[in-house]
Amino acid sequence: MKRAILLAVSISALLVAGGPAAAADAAKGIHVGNAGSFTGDAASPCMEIFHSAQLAVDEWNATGGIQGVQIEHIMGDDALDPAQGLNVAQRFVADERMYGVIGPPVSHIAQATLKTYGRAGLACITTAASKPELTESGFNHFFRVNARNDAHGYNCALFIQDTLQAKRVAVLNEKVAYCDNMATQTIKGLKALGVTDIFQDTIVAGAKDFYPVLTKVKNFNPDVLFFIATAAPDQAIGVRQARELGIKAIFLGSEGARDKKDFIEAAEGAAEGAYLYHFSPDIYAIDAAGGYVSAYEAKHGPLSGFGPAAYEAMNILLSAIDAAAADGDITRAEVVQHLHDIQGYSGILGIPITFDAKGDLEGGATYFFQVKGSEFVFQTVLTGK
Amino acid sequence: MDMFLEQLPQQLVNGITLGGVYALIAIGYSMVYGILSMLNFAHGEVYMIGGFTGWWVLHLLYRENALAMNAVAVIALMVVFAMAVSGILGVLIERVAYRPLRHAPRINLLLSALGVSIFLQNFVLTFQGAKVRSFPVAALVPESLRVIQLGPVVFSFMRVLVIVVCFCLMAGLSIMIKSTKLGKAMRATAQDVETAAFMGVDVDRIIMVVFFIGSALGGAASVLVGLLFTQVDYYAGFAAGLKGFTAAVLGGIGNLYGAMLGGFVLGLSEALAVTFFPAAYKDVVAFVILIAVLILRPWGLMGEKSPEKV
Amino acid sequence: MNTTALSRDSVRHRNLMWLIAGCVVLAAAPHVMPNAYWMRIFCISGVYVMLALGLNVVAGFAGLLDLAYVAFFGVGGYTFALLSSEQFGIHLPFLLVLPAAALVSMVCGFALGATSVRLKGDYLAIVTLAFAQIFKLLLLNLDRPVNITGGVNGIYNFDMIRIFGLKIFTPAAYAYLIWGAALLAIVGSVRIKSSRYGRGWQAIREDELAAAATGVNTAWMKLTAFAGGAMVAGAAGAIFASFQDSVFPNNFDFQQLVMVYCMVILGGMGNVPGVVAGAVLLTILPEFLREYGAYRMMSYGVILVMLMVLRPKGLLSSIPFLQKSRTRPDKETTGRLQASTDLYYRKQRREKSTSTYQKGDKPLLVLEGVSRRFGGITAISGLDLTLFEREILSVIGPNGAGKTTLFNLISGIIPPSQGRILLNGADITGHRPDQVVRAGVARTFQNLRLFNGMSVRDNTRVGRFCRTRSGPLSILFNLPRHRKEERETMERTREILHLFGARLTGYRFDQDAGSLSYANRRRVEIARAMATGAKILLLDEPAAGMNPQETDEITEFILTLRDRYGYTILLIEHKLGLVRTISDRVVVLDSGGKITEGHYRDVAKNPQVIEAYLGTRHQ
Amino acid sequence: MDEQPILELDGIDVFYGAIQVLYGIRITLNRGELVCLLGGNASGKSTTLKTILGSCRPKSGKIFLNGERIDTLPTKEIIRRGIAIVPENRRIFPRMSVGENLEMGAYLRKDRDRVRKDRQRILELFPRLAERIEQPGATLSGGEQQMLAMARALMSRPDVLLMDEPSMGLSPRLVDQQFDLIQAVNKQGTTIFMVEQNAGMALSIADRGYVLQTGSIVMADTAASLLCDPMMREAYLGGDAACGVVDP
Repeated sequence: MKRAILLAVSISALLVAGGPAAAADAAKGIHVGNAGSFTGDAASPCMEIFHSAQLAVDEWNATGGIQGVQIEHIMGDDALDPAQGLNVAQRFVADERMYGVIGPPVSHIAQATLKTYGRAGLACITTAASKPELTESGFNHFFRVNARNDAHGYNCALFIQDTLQAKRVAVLNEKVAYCDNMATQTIKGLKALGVTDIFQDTIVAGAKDFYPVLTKVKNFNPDVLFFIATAAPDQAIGVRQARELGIKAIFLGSEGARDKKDFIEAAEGAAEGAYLYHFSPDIYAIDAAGGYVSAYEAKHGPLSGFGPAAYEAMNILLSAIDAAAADGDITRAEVVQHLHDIQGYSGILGIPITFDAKGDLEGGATYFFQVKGSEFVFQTVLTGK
Repeated sequence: MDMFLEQLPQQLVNGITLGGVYALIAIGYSMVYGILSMLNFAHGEVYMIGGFTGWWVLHLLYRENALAMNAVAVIALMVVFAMAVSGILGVLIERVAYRPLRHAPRINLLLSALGVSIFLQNFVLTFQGAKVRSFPVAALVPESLRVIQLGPVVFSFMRVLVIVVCFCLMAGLSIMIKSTKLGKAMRATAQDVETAAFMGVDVDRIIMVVFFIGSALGGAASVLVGLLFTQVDYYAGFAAGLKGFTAAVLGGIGNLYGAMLGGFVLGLSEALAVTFFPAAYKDVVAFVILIAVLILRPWGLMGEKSPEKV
Repeated sequence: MNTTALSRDSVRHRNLMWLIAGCVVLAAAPHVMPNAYWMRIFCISGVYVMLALGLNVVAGFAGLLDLAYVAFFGVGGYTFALLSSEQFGIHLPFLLVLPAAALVSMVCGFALGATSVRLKGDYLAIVTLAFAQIFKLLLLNLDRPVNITGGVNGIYNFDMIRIFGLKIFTPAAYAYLIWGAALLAIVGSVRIKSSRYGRGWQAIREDELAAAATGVNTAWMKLTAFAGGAMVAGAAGAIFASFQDSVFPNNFDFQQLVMVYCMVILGGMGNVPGVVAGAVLLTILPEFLREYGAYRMMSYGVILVMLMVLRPKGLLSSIPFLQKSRTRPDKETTGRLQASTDLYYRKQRREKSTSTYQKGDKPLLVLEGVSRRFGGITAISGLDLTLFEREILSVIGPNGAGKTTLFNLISGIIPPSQGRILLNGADITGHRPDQVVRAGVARTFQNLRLFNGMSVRDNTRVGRFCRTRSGPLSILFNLPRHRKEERETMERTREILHLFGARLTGYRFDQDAGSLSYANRRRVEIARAMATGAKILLLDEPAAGMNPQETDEITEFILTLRDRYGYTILLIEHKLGLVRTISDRVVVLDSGGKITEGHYRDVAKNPQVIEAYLGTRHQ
Repeated sequence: MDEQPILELDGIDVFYGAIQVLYGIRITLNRGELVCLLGGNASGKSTTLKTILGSCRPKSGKIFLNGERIDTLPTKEIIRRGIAIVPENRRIFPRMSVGENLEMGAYLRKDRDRVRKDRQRILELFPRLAERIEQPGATLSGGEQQMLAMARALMSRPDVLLMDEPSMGLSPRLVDQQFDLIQAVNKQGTTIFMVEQNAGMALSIADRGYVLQTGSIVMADTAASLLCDPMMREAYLGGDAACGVVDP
């Protein structure tokens, strides 16, 4: 018995002590949280978000932190479970030195925790949650550096109808909030634009065999296949298997596909000519992002699409905290206010960032790329309307 | 209806080839169940780690530009390493997490297996990252071989390979279990551990061997499936495990032919479900079939009914 | 008698003290929480206590490996969500929605139980897992074409809970609501565990077939376990949904299920205080590890394996007051096992005389042309058999003659392929084992099938199951009817066990049946059969594995059963001494048919019997 | 006969956890003998057999087979050195054929030719088994299963054959048959150590007997003397057995 307890305790202790973010003395310090699903199904993009935000924090700390105080970046893992997301939220809210949070990146967890953060007035900057309702609830603490689904959806519909000249469209989406809502909004947009020959079905992420559903798509014989999945690997399989089956339609991928290694390389040629949309310009083409990209890739391997926004969001958050700290003390309300005050912040995303009254990214532009060789070549940018 | 009929031939092919994948995973499950009558929940993770091993081998060869080697040799090398690593891991798991529980209630064994599964999954997540690893298969198998068009039907070389390997394995294993001394010792141990020990069978060793073989099969399956779907990631074990073990149970767990049959039934039912329903319901159909089969034949399609001795 | 009555009072007293202490602590807790975060953890742990206690009913008490359990949590949550939000514009009051959620969940539990009642062990686990997966997929996909569940977006923004005008929206109010419900679950668990239901479930967990043969309606009891667990989960789900103010499919994931199982296992299956402690512990512990992502999950895995390997009965099973006492005075004081019989035991030499009692002429149990085939093999063919009132009839025959099959047919474990079985003139062909027991025929087993993890007293009390009626409600509210039945059960149990003298009473009363000597286990099995109130006992090799002296003793006891208590006895036995001594008649079976029947003297001379069974030395 | 004993247990103590179940057991078997170990339930009879086979480990004491110490060897090695067992309730492998069951008996033997010869010889001894060589064990009748268990044990050419409760659950005729068989095998030179509850029957064919009581040997004598011992008759022989005459 004693042996068991001892063992359990010592293992927990070991894990606590040896964990990646071993807690420093918390007596003094500025805390910023990172709420996300770092274990479970969505761990891959979330870890990229965490590492990128950590890079930003490290850079700030290296230059003396904020007012000479080091910043501590705290992971709050919800394991993709909204109830645990609330535990994280309450914990961050209860932490008196917590002045801002990056995330949650998953829409339904952002939804579940919205009120908790909102009531406490703790600023949250999400980098991926794009469900429109999140900024429509009357709270002013919630910001996003990514565009909303409804803007993207309409832009994609426009791209499909206008640029790609499609009459028949197949939409396949993964059954998670982001992708599902994206599909809904796009179809809404397509219908508004007069495209009515639409086939829609779902894929299961991680299933790796899309032959059955793609056979259905082939049978429908669309002009464009809009393939909406969170992660690049699933899209690589999608485009590859679509080509294997002999589907001739133009392949339009979603944000997550902007990943050279996991999409272009992984598809081994099948992705050639495929299109995809993204909320920001090509990260590799932006000079300002060079430092970040090389720092990240040196440490954690190739980037997919989720990291840059997190790096940017953390920098924005820290500069807001910095501004709030100018008068000697920081309050959460000040941080929120300073975030609203930001005008045309120019970081690594290549777009000036300004939040509107609701906290949404002003503009809501959608960038379209085409795969040529091993590069994503910028095609056009659509801003709705 | 025409629409359905048109895609039917392709969907049947899809179903059979997907079934081959499930069958391949199910065989490993069934092996272990046959001897210890336990659901090895960790099998999915062993499978996943086998896939990673295969990927590393390929990756290293790729980096050393050794891919000029014969593709068959490369695949063989991947399979061998994956089998070795998975096999050893299986033996290790048995030793640490199952052997001390051999006389404990079933539920304890089940939960211990679950614990192993959670640990391994997050172990890989920590040390390998959440990133999906892609297999550069184009360098191994030329495009012309990879995709074969036969009338209205498309299938790929790897899919055929999976099915062929599946049948070979099943034949080989059946012969091994039926006729070799080791196989007989395995059966004896499965039927009566204590008596088998009294015949001079080293029961611990036999169980170890079974775990090795079962896990190694998982590793081999993982490499083949990795080459087929071109990817492996730390979460692959869960999905594969769930389907593999559904297939094994459907066919009658502990029975190798059953595992194969179960795999094909599951694969076909999924493909046909996608044909007639929204794709999101394919798993619903698969599980409904499982439930229906078990309610009508609680011992699975080909499993042996073992009436309770009164 | 007096001392036990006293101790029962003191137990009740102690329980009440615990309850009051618990209430005080819980009432004070919300006011001493350091911040909203810990308040939330406090509330969530209450939800998990409920969840774990519900699972404890299914998996702990009844031993059913229900992997769909978390789906019932979801059913409760979504029922609340649909009846208390804008989703369909339905805004029912909480006091209506909570029971509705529990009820819907219970009905689902019933349905699940009904489909899988035939399945056991791993297969049950798999089918329920499949149900859980289907449930999750439906939650995810029932947003098209008609939006019911909200799909991946879930349902959110619920009505505020009002209980009699009292608004529940502060964390403290939730804490009271949640822990109030959890407290009800705890009290309910404790009560039901020590009731006929609790014992029935435990019997099923220990040995389903034996439970059925002891008069427990196993199918129904399994259903009630599923439904009961589901009901608690449903209620927990509704409260949880309101507390979270939203529901999403991810709330009801497989990981959640694993977590709840860990709580139950950690506390020790079936151990109510342990499970409560396990739930609280496992809610708090992970909070300290939340910053460590994958390391947290890794340590989970390791701890789970270590727990199973090192403390298979639960971490808390070694804390004394949570543990059932398992002392064996005879072992502990001397350090060595005492034999069940003493070598120099002076047995009462019984005069060699047949019973003065003559059997009655009234046929009690009649088999008419009963046959049973298994596949192509006929185990029993066209057997006619009559058992007269207060008769001792022995069935003998070579191995594989169909003797045990005969018992299985009479006791309803397998139905006959042909023929009729009449009890007191009433047709009982095809009745379930528990119905047969209630009609008045109880049995023992050749290979001993006791509920090994239960005490001698509880083993016997399970026998009373079929003679008691209290439903879950009268148990939960401890109504007079239930109290009266419990008292009667206890008295009858005591009476029966006292028939066996010191062998089954005294300290052995509370000893686990599994720790008794072989002969004593045989005795407990007979006691259990007697407790069912049956008038006909089927004894399958009652003297197997007993030495001559014990055999004499059991022989005598069987005679007493008839002579003094008027039992009618059908027995299978290989020990010819016993058969010869006590049988009024003997029936000889061979290959499923009757060779002959009659008095032992005559039967033993029958050449066919000698050829098939006795061999030449025994004529 | 100052020959060294074939099997010797020298002061064996066995514990299950903290509970001692065997106390200084001393048993010797000489070559060719048929010795029985009598005792009630839970007296430690099966534990004694398990200890000889190495599936229980003695805390103190030694076991010698042909003069070689075996109590530290794994089960497999003990069996290789010449011990075989007919387990309680026969325990044949139900889903293996009769032939395979026999093969399992010879599992450790490497001398294939002689195994084949032994198999021939044993099948001649049990013609019923030869007829059913392809049938799964579960389909055999009680008597045939009993033969198979015996034949399986003999396939390893044991020096010492252990028998655990050979009469348990058998009808009187089969019990007779069983004991005849045991006697026959013993006559052919196999040393037999038999654990049995049916004291009368066992002593009627045995050379010597030991009586085990709560883990200690309380009596050890020739079968004939045990049969006439008053205490023995009182406790184990049902009292009314005539001295020297068997009554089960």
